[in-house]
Amino acid sequence: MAALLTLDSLAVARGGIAILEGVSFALGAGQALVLRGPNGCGKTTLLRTVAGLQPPLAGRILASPDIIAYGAHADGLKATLSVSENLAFWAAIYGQSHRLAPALAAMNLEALAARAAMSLSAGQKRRLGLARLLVTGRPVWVLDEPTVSLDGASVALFATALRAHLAEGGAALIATHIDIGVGEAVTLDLTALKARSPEAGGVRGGFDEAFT
Amino acid sequence: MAALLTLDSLAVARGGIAILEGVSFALGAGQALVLRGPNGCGKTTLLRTVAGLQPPLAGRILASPDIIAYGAHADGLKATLSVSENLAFWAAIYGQSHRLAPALAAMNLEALAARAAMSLSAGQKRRLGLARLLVTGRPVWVLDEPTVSLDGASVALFATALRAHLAEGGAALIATHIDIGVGEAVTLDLTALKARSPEAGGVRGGFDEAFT
Amino acid sequence: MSIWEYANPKKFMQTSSWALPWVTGLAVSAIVVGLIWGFFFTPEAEGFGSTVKILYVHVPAAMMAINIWAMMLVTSLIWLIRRHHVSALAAKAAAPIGLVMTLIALFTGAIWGQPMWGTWWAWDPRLTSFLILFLFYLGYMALWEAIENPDTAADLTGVLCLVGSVFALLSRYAVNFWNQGLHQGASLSLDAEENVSDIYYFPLLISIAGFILLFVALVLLRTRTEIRSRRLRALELRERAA
Amino acid sequence: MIALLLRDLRLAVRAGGGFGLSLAFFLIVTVLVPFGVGPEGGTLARIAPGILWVGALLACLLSLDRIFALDFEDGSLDLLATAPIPMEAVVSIKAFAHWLTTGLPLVLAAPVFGVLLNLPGPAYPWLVLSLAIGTPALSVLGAFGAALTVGLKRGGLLLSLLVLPLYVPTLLFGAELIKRGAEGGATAVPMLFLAGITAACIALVPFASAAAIRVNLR
Amino acid sequence: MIALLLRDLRLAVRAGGGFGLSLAFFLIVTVLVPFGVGPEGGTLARIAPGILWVGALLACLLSLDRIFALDFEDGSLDLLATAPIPMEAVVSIKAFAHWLTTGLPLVLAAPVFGVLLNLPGPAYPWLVLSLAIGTPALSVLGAFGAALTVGLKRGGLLLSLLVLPLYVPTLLFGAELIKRGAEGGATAVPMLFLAGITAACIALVPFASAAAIRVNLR
Amino acid sequence: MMIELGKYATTVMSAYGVTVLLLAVIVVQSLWRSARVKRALAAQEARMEMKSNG
Ligand code: HEM
Ligand SMILES: Nc1ncnc2c1ncn2[C@@H]1O[C@H](COP(=O)(O)OP(=O)(O)OP(=O)(O)O)[C@@H](O)[C@H]1O
Ligand SMILES: Nc1ncnc2c1ncn2[C@@H]1O[C@H](COP(=O)(O)OP(=O)(O)OP(=O)(O)O)[C@@H](O)[C@H]1O
Ligand SMILES: [Mg+2]
Ligand SMILES: [Mg+2]
Repeated sequence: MAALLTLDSLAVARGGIAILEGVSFALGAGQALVLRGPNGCGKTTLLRTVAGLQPPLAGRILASPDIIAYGAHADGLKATLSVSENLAFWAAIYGQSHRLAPALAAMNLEALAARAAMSLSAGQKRRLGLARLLVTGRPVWVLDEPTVSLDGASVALFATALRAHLAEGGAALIATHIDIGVGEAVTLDLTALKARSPEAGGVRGGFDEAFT
Repeated sequence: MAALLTLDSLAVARGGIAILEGVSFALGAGQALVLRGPNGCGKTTLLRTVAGLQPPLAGRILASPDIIAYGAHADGLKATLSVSENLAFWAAIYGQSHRLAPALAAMNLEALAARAAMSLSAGQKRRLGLARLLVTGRPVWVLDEPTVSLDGASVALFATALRAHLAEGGAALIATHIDIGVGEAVTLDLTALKARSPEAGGVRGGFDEAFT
Repeated sequence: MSIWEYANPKKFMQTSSWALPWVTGLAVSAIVVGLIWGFFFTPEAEGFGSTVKILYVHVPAAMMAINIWAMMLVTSLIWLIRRHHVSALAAKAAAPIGLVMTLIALFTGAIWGQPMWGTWWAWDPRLTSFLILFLFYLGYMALWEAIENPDTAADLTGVLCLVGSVFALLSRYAVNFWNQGLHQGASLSLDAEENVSDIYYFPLLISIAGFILLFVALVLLRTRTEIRSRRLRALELRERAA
Repeated sequence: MIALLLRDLRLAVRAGGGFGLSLAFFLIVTVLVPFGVGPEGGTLARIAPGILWVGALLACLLSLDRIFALDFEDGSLDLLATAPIPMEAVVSIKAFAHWLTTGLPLVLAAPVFGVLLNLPGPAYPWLVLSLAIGTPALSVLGAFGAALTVGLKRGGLLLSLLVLPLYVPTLLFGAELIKRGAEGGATAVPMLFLAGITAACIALVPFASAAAIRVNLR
Repeated sequence: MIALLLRDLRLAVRAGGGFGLSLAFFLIVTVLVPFGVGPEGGTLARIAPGILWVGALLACLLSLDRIFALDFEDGSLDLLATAPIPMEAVVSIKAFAHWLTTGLPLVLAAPVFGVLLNLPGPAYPWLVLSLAIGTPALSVLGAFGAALTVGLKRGGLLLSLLVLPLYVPTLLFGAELIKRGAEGGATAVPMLFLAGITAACIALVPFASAAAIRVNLR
Repeated sequence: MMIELGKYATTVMSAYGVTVLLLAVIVVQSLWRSARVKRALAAQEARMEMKSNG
C-alpha cells in the first residue's frame, strides 16, 4: 500500500531559523500520527509546511496534490454567518455539498445550525471548525490541536469521526498536548528532532548558505 | 474567615435568555473552585458576570471592589510589543511593577522576554497570558480555561504558581475541561444549574417581565 | 394611576389597539381635507404663483421632521433613565417616519427651489441643517440595524440620540453663521395680513394636524410591531434553549 | 467560486458594511466639501467633477482593508489557500464582490450627489459613464494593496498610502472625461485610456495580488 | 494611565500607523484634489482652506477604528474594563493618543500642504491655529463613534456615518476661521465657538463614550 | 375638476406626487411588517403551546 503522505528528512524554519530537522515518516491509508512535543517545539510550523503554506527549508514532502485538509489553531469562522452558512460555504468550495448534513450531525451541531457563529461558546466554535474537515472530502487531515476547549463528550465525537475517516481509507496528522481519545494512533515525539545549530551540522537557513 | 467572593443564587443570561440559575458558593482565602460542565453550559458567561463585565440577571455577587483579576479565553496580547513590554504594561496599570521579573521567571518566559508576542507559539502566548495574573497583585483569580494549549511542563508551572497564590491567601475560580493539576481544588459541576424555562419557574429575562 | 403604566408592554398593547383605529381615521380625514383644500381651493400667491400650494405638504413635513427627532430624544431619555422597553421601541419605531418626513421636506423643497431660486439645491442654512438631520436619522437607523442584541442597541442608540441632538442644534447655529441663505421663510408671512393669510392658514393648520395624527398612528402601529418582534425573539430563543 | 462571491456579498450586507454605507460615506464627503469650501454655486460647479471622483475614490478606499484582513485574522485565508481554488480566482472574486458592494452603488447614486454640488446638466451622463468604466480598476488595485498589507495588523493607512498613487491615472482620466464631456469636447482619448487601464488591471493585477497573498501567508 | 498612553503611542508607531501615515494620507488628499479639480491657481486658492480641513478630517477618520477595535478583538478591552482605571480615563487617554498621532502631525505639517494648494499668505497662521484648536474635538468625537461601533466587526463605514455629522460644527467654524483670518475679518466669534466646542467635547463626551464601551462589552 | 395651475403645474404636481409616494411607502412598509411579525408571532406561540401541551 502506497503512503498517502511521506516526509523525507524535512527541515522547517520559522522567523528565519531552523527549528526542526530530519523529520521523516510515511502516512498510509487508515493511519493516524500524533505529533507531540513541548510548547514552541515547532508542531504548528511543521503542519503549515505540510499543508503547503510555507516552503520547507530542506528535505521533501511527497503527496499527491489536493489531498490535504488543514485545520489550524484558528477556525476561520465568520461571526455574522450562521453555523450552517459557514459550513455550506466550505462544502461548496470543496464541491462536496452533499456532505453538509452528515457533518452537522456528526459534530452534534444540528440544534445550533441557525445560530450566528459569534454567539457560540468556545467549544461550540471548535466543533464547527472540526465539522469543516468532514465537508472537505479530502483524505489527509492535518490538524493543529483539534480538541482544545472541547468537553469530554465532544472529544468522543471527534474520535468517532476520526475513526470513521481512517476506516474509509483516510489518514491524519495531528499535533496535540492532550489525549485525543484514539488509542490506535502512533505517536511521534518531536523533542528529539530539534534542529541543531549549523555549526553542529544542522541545516542552514537560506541566507546562511550565501556566506559559506 | 470571611469569604473573599460570595455568589448568592446568581442567575446569568447570554443573548437575552437565562442560561444558569441558582449559582451559590463562597470562596475563602486559600480556596480554589473549579467549574466544570459541557460546552456551552455557561461557564464563560458566569465568569464574565463575576468579573463585572455584564450584569447578573438575578441574585447577588458579594466581593470587595478591585479584588478580581480576570483571565479570558483571549489573552489580550499586543502582537507588535515584546513579551516584557506586554507584561510591563499590565504591571504598570495595576501599579505592581515590582512583580514583573518574578512573573517572567515563574512562567519560564525569561528567554523569550525580548521577542515580539506575534512570534510566539500558541502555548508560549498562553504562558504570557497567565503571567499577567501574577502582576495584578489581586487576590481572586477568575480564569477561563487557563491551560489550553499548554504542554505538561507548563501546566505544572501554572499549578505551582496557583498553589503559591493560594498559599498567600488568594483564591481562584477556574473554568476548565482538562485537569489543571491542582488536586486540592473543589469542583462545582454546572450541569445541574441549567436555567429552567420561565414556565417551569425559572427566572425571567428583563423583557419577559414586562409581559406579565 | 401613573403614566408609567403605559410603559408596560401588555398595557400598551391593550390601549394602543383601542386607540389605533380612531387615530388612523382622524389622520386620514385630516390629511385628505387639508391637502384637498390646499390643492384645489386656495388662490395663487403673489410671487409664488401656484407653487404656494406646495406649502401644504412642505411645511407640515418639515415640522414633523424636527419634532419626531425631539420625540425620539424624549423617549430615549426615558429608556436610559427609567429603562422602560416600550419607550426605546417607540424611538426605534419613530425613526423611519422621521426619515421619510425629512425626505419629503427635502424633495418638496428641492422641487420648489427649481422655479423659485433657479436651482434644485442651494447651501442655504435651513436646507443644509435638514440634510444634516437626514444624516442623523440615517446613522441612528443604521446603528439599530447593526446591533443584534436589542437592549444593547437601545442603549447605544439612546446615547447617540442624546449626543446627536446637541450636535444637531449646534450645527443649526453653525450653518446659520456660515451662510445667510435664500430660504423664503419670512416672505410668506403667515400673520402679516389677517384676511389674506387666513386663506392659507386654515388648510395649513388642518394639514399639519393631519401629519401629526398620521405620525401618531404610524408610531403606534410600528411600536406594536416592535414589541411583537421582541417577544417573538424572546420566544424563539427560549425554544432553542429548551 | 460562486460560493465565495455569495459569501462575500452576504458578509458585506450582514456586517452592516456593503451597499448603504459606502454610499453614505460618498454622501458625506460631498456634503463636507461645500461646508469647507463655501456655498457659492459657481465654485462648486467648477470643482464638482473632481470632488465627485475623489469622493468615490475615498469611499472605495475606506472599505479596502475589509477585502482580506478579516479573512486573514480569523484564519479563513489560510484555509482558502489550501482549498481547491487558485489564489488568483480568490483575489479576482473578492475584488469583484468589493466592486459590487461599493463601486456599483456609487455609479448608480452619483447623479444625486451631483445635484448637491451643482454639477452642470450636460455632465451627468459622463459622470455615470466615467465612474462605471473607472471604478472596477479601483477595486482591483485596492485588492492588490490589501494583499500587500494583509500581514500587518490593521495596516489601513499604509494601505491607503500604497494604493492612492496607483489610483492617480484613473482619477485623472475619469475627471477629465467628465469635464470634456460636459463641455462637448473630444472624449475619445480619456475614455479609451480609462477603459484601457481598467481592462489591463482586471487582466493582470490579480496575479500580483495572489503572489502577494501567498508571500504574506508564509 | 501614563502606561496606557505610552503603550498606545508605541503601538501606533510599531503597527506602522501613527505619525507618518496620517500625514501621508493628508498629503495624498491634497495632491489628489488638484488632479481632480484642475490646476488653476485661483480656484485652488479659493477652496484651499476647505480642502485642508476636509483632508484633516478624513485623515483623522480613517484611523478612528483603531482606537478601540483592536483592543476589543484581542480581549484587552475586557481586561482594561476590569483593571483599576475608570473607563472614562481609558477613553480620554486613548483619544489623546489618537490626537498625538494624527491631529498633532497634521497641525504641524499643514503649512506645507497649504503651499501645494496655493493657500494665500496671510491665511497660514490661521490655518495652524484653527487646526490646533479644532482637531482635539475630532479625536474625542471620533473616540465616541469608535466606542459605539466597537462590538460590530469592522464597523468602519458605520463609524464614519455616525461621526461625520458630529464633525460638521467643528468643520464649519474651522474653515470659517481661516477664511475670515485671511481676509482680515472678525475672527473672535468662530474662534470662540471652535474653542468652546473643543472644550465641551473634551469635558463631556468621554462619559458618553465610556458608557457606550461598557454597554458593548456586556 | 382639474384646476388651473399655470406654468408651475409640473412643479406642484410632482411635489404632491413625491409626498404621497413617500407617505405611501412608509405606510405600506409599516403595515406589511406589522402583518408579517404578527403572523410569525402567532405561529411561534401556537407551536410552543402545542409543545408544552404535548
Ligand atoms: C430642500 C429644501 C428645503 C428645506 C429642507 C426646507 C425646510 C423648511 C423648513 C424647516 C421650514 C420651517 C417649517 C416650520 O415652520 O417649522 C420651511 C418652511 C417654509 N419653506 Fe422651506 N425648505 C426648503 C426649500 C424651500 C423652497 C425652495 C421654498 C420656496 C421658494 C420654501 C418655502 C418655504 C416656505 C414659504 C415656508 C413657510 C415659511 C414660514 O414658516 O413662514 N422652502 N421649509
Ligand atoms: N519570528 C520568529 N522569530 C524567532 N522565533 C520564532 C518566530 N516565530 C516563531 N518562532 C518560534 O518558533 C517556534 C515554533 O513555533 P510553533 O508555533 O511551530 O510551535 P508549536 O510546537 O506549535 O507550539 P505550541 O504547542 O505552543 O503551539 C517557537 O519556539 C516560536 O517561539
Ligand atoms: N446571542 C446568543 N443567543 C443565544 N444563545 C447564545 C448567544 N450567545 C451565547 N449563547 C449561548 O450561551 C451559552 C453559554 O455560552 P458560554 O460561552 O458561557 O459557554 P461555556 O460554558 O463557556 O462553553 P465552552 O466550554 O464551550 O467555552 C452557549 O450555549 C451559547 O451558545
Ligand atoms: Mg502550535
Ligand atoms: Mg467558554
